[in-house]
Amino acid sequence: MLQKHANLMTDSQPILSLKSVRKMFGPHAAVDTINIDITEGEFFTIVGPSGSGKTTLIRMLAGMDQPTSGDILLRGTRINDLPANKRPTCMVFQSLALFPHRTVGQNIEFPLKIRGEDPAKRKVRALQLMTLLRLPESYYGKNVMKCSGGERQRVALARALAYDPQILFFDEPLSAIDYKLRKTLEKELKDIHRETNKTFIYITHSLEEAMVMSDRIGVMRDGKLVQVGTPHEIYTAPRSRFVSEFVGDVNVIPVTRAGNGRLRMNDSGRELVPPGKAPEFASGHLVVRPEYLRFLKQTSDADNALEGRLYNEYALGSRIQYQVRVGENVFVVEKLRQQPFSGKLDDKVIIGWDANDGILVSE
Amino acid sequence: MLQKHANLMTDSQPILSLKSVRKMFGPHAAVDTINIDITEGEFFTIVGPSGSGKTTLIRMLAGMDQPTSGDILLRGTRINDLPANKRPTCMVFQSLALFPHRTVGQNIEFPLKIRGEDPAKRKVRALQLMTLLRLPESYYGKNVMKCSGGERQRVALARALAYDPQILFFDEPLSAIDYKLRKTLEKELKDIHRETNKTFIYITHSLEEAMVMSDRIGVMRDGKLVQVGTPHEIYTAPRSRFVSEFVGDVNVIPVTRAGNGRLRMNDSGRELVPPGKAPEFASGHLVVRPEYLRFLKQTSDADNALEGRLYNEYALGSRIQYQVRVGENVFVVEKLRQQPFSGKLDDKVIIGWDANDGILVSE
Amino acid sequence: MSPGFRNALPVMLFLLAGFAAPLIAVTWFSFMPPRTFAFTGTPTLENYETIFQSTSYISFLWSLALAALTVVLLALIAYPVAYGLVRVFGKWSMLATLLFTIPLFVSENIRLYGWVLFLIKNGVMLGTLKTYFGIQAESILFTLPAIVLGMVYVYLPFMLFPMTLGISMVPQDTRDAATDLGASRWQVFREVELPLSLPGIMIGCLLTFVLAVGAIAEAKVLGGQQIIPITHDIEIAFTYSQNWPLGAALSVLLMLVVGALVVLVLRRFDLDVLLGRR
Amino acid sequence: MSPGFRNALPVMLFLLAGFAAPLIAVTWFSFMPPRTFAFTGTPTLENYETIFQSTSYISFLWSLALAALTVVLLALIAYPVAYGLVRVFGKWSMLATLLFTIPLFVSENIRLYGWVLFLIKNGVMLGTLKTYFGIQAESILFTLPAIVLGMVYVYLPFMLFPMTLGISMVPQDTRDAATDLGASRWQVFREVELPLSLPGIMIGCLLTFVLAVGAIAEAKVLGGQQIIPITHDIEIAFTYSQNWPLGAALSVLLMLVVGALVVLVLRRFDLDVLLGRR
Repeated sequence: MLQKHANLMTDSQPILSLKSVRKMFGPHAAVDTINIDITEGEFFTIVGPSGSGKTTLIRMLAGMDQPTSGDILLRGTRINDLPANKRPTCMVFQSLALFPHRTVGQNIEFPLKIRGEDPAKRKVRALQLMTLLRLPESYYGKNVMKCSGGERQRVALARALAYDPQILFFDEPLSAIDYKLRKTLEKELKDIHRETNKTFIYITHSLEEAMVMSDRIGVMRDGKLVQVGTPHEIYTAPRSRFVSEFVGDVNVIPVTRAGNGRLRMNDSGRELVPPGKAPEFASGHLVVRPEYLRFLKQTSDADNALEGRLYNEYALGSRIQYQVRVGENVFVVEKLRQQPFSGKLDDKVIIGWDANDGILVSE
Repeated sequence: MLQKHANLMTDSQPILSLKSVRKMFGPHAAVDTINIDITEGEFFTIVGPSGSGKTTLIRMLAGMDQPTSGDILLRGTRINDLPANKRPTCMVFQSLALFPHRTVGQNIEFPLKIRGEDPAKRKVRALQLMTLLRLPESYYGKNVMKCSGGERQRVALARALAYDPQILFFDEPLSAIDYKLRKTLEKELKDIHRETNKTFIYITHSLEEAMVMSDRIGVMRDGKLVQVGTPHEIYTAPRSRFVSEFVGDVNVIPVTRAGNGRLRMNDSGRELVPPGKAPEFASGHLVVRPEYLRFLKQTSDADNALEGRLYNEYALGSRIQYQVRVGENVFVVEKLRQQPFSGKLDDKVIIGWDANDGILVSE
Repeated sequence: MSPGFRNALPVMLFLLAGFAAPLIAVTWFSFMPPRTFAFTGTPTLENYETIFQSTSYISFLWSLALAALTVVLLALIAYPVAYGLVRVFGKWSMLATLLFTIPLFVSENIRLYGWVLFLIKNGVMLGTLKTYFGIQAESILFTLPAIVLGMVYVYLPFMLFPMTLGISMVPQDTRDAATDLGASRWQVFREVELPLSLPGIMIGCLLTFVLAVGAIAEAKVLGGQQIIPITHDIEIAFTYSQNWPLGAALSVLLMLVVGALVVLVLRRFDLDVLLGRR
Repeated sequence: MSPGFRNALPVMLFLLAGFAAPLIAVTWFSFMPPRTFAFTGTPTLENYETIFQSTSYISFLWSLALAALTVVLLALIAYPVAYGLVRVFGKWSMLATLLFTIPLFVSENIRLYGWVLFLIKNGVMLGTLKTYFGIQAESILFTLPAIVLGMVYVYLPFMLFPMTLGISMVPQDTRDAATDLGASRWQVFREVELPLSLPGIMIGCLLTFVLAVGAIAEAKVLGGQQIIPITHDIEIAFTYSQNWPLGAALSVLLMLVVGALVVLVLRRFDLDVLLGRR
């Protein structure tokens, strides 16, 4: 992987620390004992399905909610009780929360007006930010509700930057935007992160989005942070079935540890060769990503092989996925479009993988 | 590619033919002179950005709108003026349009009730369809608004199937559903198409969705059908810049035909080797997909090579994208995660591609 | 005690004091001896006995019958109009809605006097017929039809607006889907449109019924004392005959009758069931 | 001619006939000679001259002043209540709203008589004070404060509902964002909450003003003829003095004054601008 930010490598004090942060709604823990340290200048993304508590978490970080227990430290200072308007942090909302009765300029200048800066200075700063975010200068006097989706996105970000926060929070700001524009804005956001050098904390339910932008990713489930790591770590070394399935299409095989150190498939009893660095456990799941599965000429061509029938194929742009029925189960094999598989539907096929391409998870 | 349906190969009469179908809204042509033949049993998807006229088109096919001119033929019979309730076709709406005051069973039985079938027979058929769509039998008496998003989807499809239509239309039924469930439902829908052997006509703005499910895809733009073909044809041989960009990330290079048969890049004047089967034209675009671009040791390692600086990298699950700045332009290079590129940000790099991996389009 | 409740408490006490006060006063006075003006007398049922022995039940019946007739007529008139506003008129709906709304800005009494001028012998309508067409017709003024006309006229917007809302809440897609599944226009109406717009219709009927039972001006101005609704009896008790406890007792009975009817209808047509919420 | 217009035409004609008829009749009659009952007289401005030479302007001013005072008091009372209903009371809002709604199901006159019984000397309030606490106080009944109390009481829901709607239309996110950008509670209110809820406030004010100008029962029942609003003058002209053309002319003037005010306010506070639509 490329080395992204020199300051990620220094072991200076974290800009934001969460110590056993919990939030109870009645008897239910929406956020359950979370510990993270966020490094200055980092792009940190919290990803999880809806209801996993990520919005509650970010609202506590922004000061719109108070944790039931635990501490939130900003550069070592406890800020649990500091209200949102006193925190040097700012949030871009899912709804964007623009002020519909104001112009683009007035929206961007809002935090400066609140701070009592004089109008001339305010305008200079607003135009600066509009240039940074590629908004034409003529938009300064335009009503914000007349802007397109992508433009509003940029106004919201400019307004947050005008506050000059030490940390910027993002609450799924791209989720309502259509696919093509979202892809463009994801890349723009990463560029802005690079240009401003601020700490970004982003939440989303889309791991695809998280992978594209983040330096580190934290995966949330049922209020708990189940894994934290770089996109590469999350993708190649998921620590649970949940994380592996969240990242993309995977083949999950329930297995039990056999006496000879091998794995036994729970349904067919067939024995499999485990990956080299396998954790100790009695039963769990073997995860094999579709791009590591191959079509074989004969069963001896790979460490592990299974026989089945070709059931379906799906085109995915540069890749093609094949579904193979093995007994009751369906396996997914992914090939590049340049090297497609030439079988016919319902043909008998052999699929296999090298032992070290499998990932063993105990859950 | 696999051979999908034997009946696609016979040259029997098309089940649905559109002959110069036009729909005017005032002076504006929402649907502009469309000609297609849909084969019996086909899964045909019309894909286009919002406002491209695809909803207007499908509403005319379903009988909810009349074309201004042109003919719609069902097995050779003109059905322009046949109202929706007399056509042997049925639509699954984007909103699903379930009857909120009815149970799951009553929703599915609605077309049978309208037809005057007796209650006992209706229930047998409804339960059959619920089994086909993996809805538990206990849902029969459940209020349809208490079902989850995926379940409602299945109820809407079951209701449409209860009508026993010759053609099923789908108006972006998956667009409001979150990513993971959508992926599952896409595959389920393809399975149902296979099991029922009905003709499916699907519209969507997501080419990803279209690629996964369809036998053939028609791409719409500004009311016109700009290209029709299999997913493979659309992906590997787009006929215009619009189609190539719609399919995914691409590198588009504006070029002019030089005297020596080569191509000249409009911005830098550098000469490029054109693909073997290049159409005749004076100026246009050379399209190169990111997975066909390679990092080179030296410029002579490929037919075409460009020098630039590594600008950014994005993780995309099984693949990694690199942005390379060449002069004013940014090129995207895609590599598999198993074989990442080991450069550092801002390094000088050489990228290149083989002449035949480029696609020339005149628009 | 939740903070919501703690904050709501003073407002609710203020409401109970401010809004319940007159109702409590009326109820209390209905048990005072007849023709007294103090609230300190010994409670008695005398006023209620007087009412049950009198012919007041005729006024009650007139009020209820007039209100019921008004609601039925309003439902028949307003449904097609509301349907047109939502489905047919397109951009002309705005103008039509405005035409319905503007008269509401004019005091009800003025509009009723307008009807008197319009309907009276030698007034706008009959005068025109007589002068220009030589037709001599009887005026309907000061008869039952005039009262009903006035009530329908005054309460039409209160039926129309909830109905329009109810009909507009039926999604176009749902109607299209029913047609697409083979339903004829009539089947779409019966199976989808009517059940889904029923909440709006019911609210309109309840609202206009309650308003119409409490109406007094229409009967006074257009009915010319031909018909005495119960509200008129109450007014007389409070003013000319200065028998406040009797007026209070009549008021209590009216509230009980209307309240019972409303509860009955609401239980019969459970709104949640209609809206498909369970 | 669009199909929408073709279908809307009969309904609009019916509306013009049904709804404009009384207004046209009133306008026409206002130009008839005084004390006539036929519409065929020679048009004259005599009624308007009579009004301008009389002291009717006092009634006009009373009506406008009473309505203005009512609107101001209502705005001050209703805003905090509406704010509480939307933002503070949580699940108790439903109950509080119900308490506001129930009295609307009781005829207005009955509720006003209830206030008389409550306020009168030896009535519920003063009687209690005297009997149990030995305090002797003057009744406010039949004075200006009683009329204002009655108007505020009767029209509170009509101010409260649009205001509640207006406040509930301000998104929570927008308020959170303002706070997050450094604004204090007061700045959030002034910069975001108030401008965004202004349409609801304006509609409430207009509605209650128009209703209050047309009010007559409050002054009659609670004011005991101490104050004569213009609606009372009109009623007298139509009934006791049997001078219909004069009543019609007064009505026309009232409609003109109210109409002019409404147009003026609507132009001043362009709703589209307030809503940020342009």
